[in-house]
Amino acid sequence: MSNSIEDIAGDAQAFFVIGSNTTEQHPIIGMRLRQAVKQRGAILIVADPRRIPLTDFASLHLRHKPGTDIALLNGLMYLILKNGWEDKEFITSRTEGFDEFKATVMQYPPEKVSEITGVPLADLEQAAKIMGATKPMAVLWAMGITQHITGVRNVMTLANLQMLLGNMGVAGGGVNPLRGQNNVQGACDMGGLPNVFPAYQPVTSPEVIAKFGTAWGLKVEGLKVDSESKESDNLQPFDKLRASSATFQLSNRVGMTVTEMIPGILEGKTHALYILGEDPVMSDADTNHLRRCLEECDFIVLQELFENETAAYADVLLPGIAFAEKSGTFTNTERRVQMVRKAVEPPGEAREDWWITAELAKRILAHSGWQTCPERSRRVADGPYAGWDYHDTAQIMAEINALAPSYEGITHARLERGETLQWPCPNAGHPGTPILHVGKFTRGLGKFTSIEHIPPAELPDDEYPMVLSTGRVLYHWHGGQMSRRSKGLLEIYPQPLIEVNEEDAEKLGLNPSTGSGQVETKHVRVTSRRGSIAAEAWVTERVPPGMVYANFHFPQASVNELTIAALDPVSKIPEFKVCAVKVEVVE
Amino acid sequence: MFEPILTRNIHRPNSEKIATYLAHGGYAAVKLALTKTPDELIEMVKRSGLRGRGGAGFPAGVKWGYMPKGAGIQKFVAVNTDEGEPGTFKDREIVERDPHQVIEGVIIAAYAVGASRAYVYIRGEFFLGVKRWIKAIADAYEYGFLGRNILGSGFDLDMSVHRGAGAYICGEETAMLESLEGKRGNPRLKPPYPAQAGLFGLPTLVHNIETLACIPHIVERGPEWFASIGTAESKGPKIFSVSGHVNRPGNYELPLGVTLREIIYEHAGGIRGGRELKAVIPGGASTPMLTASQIDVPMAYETLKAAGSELGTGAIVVLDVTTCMVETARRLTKFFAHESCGRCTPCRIGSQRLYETLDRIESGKGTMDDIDRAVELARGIDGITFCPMGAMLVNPARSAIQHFRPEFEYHILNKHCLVCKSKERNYG
Amino acid sequence: MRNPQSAIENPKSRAMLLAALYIAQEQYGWLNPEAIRRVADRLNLTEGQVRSTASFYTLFKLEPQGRYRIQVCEGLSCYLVGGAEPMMDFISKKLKIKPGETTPDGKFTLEVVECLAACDLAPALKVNDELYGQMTAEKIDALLEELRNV
Amino acid sequence: MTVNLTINGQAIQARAGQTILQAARAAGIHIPVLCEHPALPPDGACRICLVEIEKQRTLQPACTFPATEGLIIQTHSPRVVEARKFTLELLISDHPLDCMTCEATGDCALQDLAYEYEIKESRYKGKQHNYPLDASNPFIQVERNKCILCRRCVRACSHINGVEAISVFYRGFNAYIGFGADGAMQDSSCEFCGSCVAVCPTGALWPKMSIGKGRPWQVRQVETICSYCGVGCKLSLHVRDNQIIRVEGANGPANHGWTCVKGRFGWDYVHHPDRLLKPRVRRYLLDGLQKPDIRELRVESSRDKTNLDSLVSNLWEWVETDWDTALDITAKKLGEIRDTHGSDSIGVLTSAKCLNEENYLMNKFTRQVIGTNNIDHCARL
Repeated sequence: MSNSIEDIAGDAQAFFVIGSNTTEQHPIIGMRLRQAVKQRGAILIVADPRRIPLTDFASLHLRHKPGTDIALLNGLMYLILKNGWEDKEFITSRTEGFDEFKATVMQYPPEKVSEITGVPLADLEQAAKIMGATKPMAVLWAMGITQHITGVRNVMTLANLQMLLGNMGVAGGGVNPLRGQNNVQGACDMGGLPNVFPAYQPVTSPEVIAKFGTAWGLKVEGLKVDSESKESDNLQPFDKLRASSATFQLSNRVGMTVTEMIPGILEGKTHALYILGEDPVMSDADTNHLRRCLEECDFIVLQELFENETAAYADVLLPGIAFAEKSGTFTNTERRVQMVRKAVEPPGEAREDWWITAELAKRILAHSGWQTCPERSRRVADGPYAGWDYHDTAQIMAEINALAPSYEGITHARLERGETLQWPCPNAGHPGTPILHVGKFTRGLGKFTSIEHIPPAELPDDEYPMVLSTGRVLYHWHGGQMSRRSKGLLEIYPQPLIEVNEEDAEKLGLNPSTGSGQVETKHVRVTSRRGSIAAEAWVTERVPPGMVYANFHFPQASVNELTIAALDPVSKIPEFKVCAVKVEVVE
Repeated sequence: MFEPILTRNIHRPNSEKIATYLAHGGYAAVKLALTKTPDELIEMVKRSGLRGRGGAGFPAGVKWGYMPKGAGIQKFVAVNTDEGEPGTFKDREIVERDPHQVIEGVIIAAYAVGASRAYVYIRGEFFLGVKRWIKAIADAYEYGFLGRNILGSGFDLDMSVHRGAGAYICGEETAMLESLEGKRGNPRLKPPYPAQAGLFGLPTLVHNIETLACIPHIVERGPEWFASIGTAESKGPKIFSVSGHVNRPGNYELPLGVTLREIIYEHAGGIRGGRELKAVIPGGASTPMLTASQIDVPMAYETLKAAGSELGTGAIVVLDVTTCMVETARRLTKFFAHESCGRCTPCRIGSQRLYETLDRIESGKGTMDDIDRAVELARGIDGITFCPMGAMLVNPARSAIQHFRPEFEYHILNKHCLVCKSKERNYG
Repeated sequence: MRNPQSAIENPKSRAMLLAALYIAQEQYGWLNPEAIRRVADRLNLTEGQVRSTASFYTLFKLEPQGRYRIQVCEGLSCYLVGGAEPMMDFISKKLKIKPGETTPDGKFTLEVVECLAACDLAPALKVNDELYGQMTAEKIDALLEELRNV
Repeated sequence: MTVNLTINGQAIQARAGQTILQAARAAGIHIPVLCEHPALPPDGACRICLVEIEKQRTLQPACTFPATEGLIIQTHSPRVVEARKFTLELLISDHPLDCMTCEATGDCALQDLAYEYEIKESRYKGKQHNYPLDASNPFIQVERNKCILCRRCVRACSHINGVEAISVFYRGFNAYIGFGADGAMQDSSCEFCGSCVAVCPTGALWPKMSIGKGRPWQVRQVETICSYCGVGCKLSLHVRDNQIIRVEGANGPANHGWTCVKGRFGWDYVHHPDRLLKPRVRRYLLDGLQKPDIRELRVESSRDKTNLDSLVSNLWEWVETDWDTALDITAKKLGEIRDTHGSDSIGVLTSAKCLNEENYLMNKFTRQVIGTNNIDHCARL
């Protein structure tokens, strides 16, 4: 998020929530949106194909067709420009690329947009009018925007909108993706990505490689930093490395994303997986294909709390520990780093996840050094942060402070003193940064990008006539490993439900499960080109006609059996939010 | 003989009809008022000395003066016809028999305070009243007294009827506003007062219908004429509802300041069966009762206050010597406990406990401590409740014990009543 | 799983609530759950808001009612002239039901009500919306007979 | 703008717009409250915070009375104390005095006030409510007999979570708190955020999972961050005998003390019997054999999960082992695969559920130890 929950909840005069089922997925932000609407009359516009609970609080619900976000947004910007509601001062002083962008947007008159999105003209006009008149407006989104083959383009279009309206760098404005998991922000910040080291330092940068190579005790003199390095350069086994005296290096090639490395198994690229606290069988697209991949993998280590669905494919299962059993930090969706504190001892022999990783590192390094490369282990020990002898997470954080510039000032000691720090926090005296892009964008001028609408990868046809979209529900979370093991949550929401519109239900001959109809609840089978699930239907207006919605919380009917692994070309995010299915009643 | 003012029409045939009202000079006051400025009208009402007839007795003109000035603000007039005070039945008679008199008052008041919308809140039980109001308003529209550009003056006023649904507390002005907004009738916090933030949060002038019925007469005959009726602090005519052990129960319109004795013995025909008077509730169930020795008190705000009671709604309930005072207190307290909105602790639980204590005494199950408990409860509840209900609900019990304590003791000691000797009642 | 039907309350539609409840009660005989739900839907309120409000007012009935609701005033003035409990007991015996109950044929519901503002007509009772004053045993008998035969 | 007032003879300043209660609190002057809660709009209903104000005929509630220039206020005059005692005695008269076994003992505003004002029992006897206990939902037990109608829950549901699932039904002494259309909580629009429980001053609304698990003074509270979504709500874990027994929202910048259903009630997975207690490895690894072809197993297991008769099944069965064995096997296998197929043949999935520090180590492990950038996590999923 460019802004903070606090300023959005307190200062935004309007909210534009698109592709975020906020009250179910980020309930406390949802709560605060509802408070803003109810208590201080903030205006809420929701754009979502589904009638999510938040629409009850909205002045306007733009119910656009799945996968038409760019057309919708371009259409709104067309109207804003046509009426002269853009922030001319902001555009002139803070941005570049406006003219080209404008030329693109002007290709999206409301009639055309209405046709593509299914949103009535009057709603488009009203939304544009609100946006033009009500400032600051905060834009919030979640996976409904990013989980498309146009995910990155969707996000850039939203940035265009906020720059156009001059809503960047102000309290109550900004572009605010809501992060789905408790520490997904932190995992990204800490280099849990194939293209960047901690704090988004690119793996392709020679300076960055030199920095980490030095810190981590890797010999860097012999480092080849030419971008033309051939594939074989990185595939050489240890003895070759030793023979070439180039020693062990940091790779300067962008690695594979999860959506590439697992399919990479079948292509012979990936031979082993080390999985920490994840359950790809539940959370990744196209489960059938995913299973085939995992079956073929040479070796899978899974470090988890439970024997999750992926454990069936794992060779080693290491018992990690839960949040209540460990101390350290999480970073929330607003870039706020907060202390996690140990409350209870872990059960059995389960150990801190950092301890397990460090032990594995030590053993692999020792193994390598002893067997193949005696010099290397010394060299690794040379750097200031080369070793793996950690006694607590504060010590690890000190290492992060040294290597991740935006985290430099965020120490356990400051957090324990009660300081609430949002990165960037570049030094020990820095108060943190609640709002990004104040006065100036990180890159200098904000860049408008010209973006055209592209339809989703798989659209309904005669054989698979309906659209499927996916997500979570309030009472469960992600693959459900935790929430399904909470007795109460399971009691309230005990089984997967597939949302079907009333019209479709009637066509299918499905009786509403809530009514006192002749037939009791009915089950439906939903089938895509990739798989099939059957579960109870929830006949509801939440989904529009022609669309069904299901979640991935329950292994007996996980929607990811159906989803398509069509990826955004940049972010490699699968298009979870749109695929074609057919629906039948199960007797 | 006092010439009726407010009730002058009610005995005519078809008195509720607009034709009847017009035939007897109706709506002349509106025509006159529309030639005056709002400030002149407010001044007139101030000079008339008119005080609110709903129970609190607040000077009407001052209330009008509290309404914010200016055309830019949406303002309302809310007409209180939620007559719920036991013993009171004057509003029902006015609304059933002479609604146009009130409409005329509403139009003048709305014009004076700059309101363009008036709501009538009528007690749900008054089904005939509802029908009469609806018809009267429709007729007033038809004759051009309501709607756009009333009588060519450029003044607009819309009016509609909202039916309550059985809640005494909705007679309290802020509870009535809540109810008008479609909510539970819980009184609101004051301040803000309705004149600042009333219905839908906008300035609202709230009046009982008897108050509004006085307005046309003040406009027509002048504030000085009005102020010449009554006493120093209580001006104008008042409708007294008389019921209980009198020969002729009914509404009697008399000038404020008339003595209780005169009302009971001259107008209401004296005590039924020629029995001896025991006590009088002078202003509705929530006012402290007076003993037979106090009936020479003039019925006016200041004199009743001095006598330890209040004018209230002017509803007089006459109790003769056959009346059990314990039962009277018990019954009235039960009413108030039933009507508590339940929001604040002292009223919600206190009214129930006070009723239960009196019920124990009445049924012969009480102890001498219970009398003290009842007194303590009355003292405790009074003055600490959210709305004035607390101060009102304790009056029957407190005044009954104050004046007739031996009767309470008798109930406890003898396990039956001093007056009726037995719990058995006969009927039919 | 269940959404509130309204979030941003529309004061104008909320203000219609009491009137809507009267209409619903007229249609259904009492405010049964379906009546509550329909009022809520129509006014875009939650069922809780509707039922909570209805339960505040004694004229709204949340239990099934007989065709004729006999409401006996137990106000002080009625009591003083021999009404209230004695009148209630009398009718109770005639209809063989206690206050708050409905006759098995669904014809009569008997209930106690607070002062009807008809103290001049005491003892008083109401049948549905109709007021009957200065009641005596004979008049009650005649009234019940008339209603029975309607 | 500030205003000057005098409370208990002490001159204090208040900001214009503050209530007497807010001004007193800021000055460190104690005024007892019951229906008031700092996060909720004041109601003025319980009448516990009444104070005596010069020139005011009646006592006034401090929670709603505006602090204005020149007020002279007594917070504990004899008249005030008498009124408070009276109100408390009324409340107690319709309250089960089962403090010995009540869950809320030690965490009950009514109990604290009764203690403070030395109310041992009520002299005002009468009907006591006897509502049935509602324990029909898994999270919140409703014991209406302990409700004091402060309406904090009603206000929290409307003002904090915004769903209006709680209302008052009927009126007067018969008024009670109900859910939805006066049915079970789970049939209403309730989202089980538990804000009502958090603000309930007595034991009327109680977290069901915590019943019988410990008294406030037996509990250690640990402030941490929720393990579910990315909002980062601060939680207070109540711990007794190495068990979480209750979770409350703590005052973090993201959540201001509120939580959602998962944060407040979804913590029991931590103590679930399914938790892995020891490292496990497949038998083939212990036996030093080749990895069996588990594709065959999947066909079988989809028919019968318990079928372990086949050779594949036997080799593929889990064996619990000690850390050294498991770590050595894992290190060796990863090392071998790296050496055989190259660093980029290994993929690492770090965890969006784990600590920053752990994610950092996974990043370091991947890049330093394995030598690849094949690291990702489920940010995309």
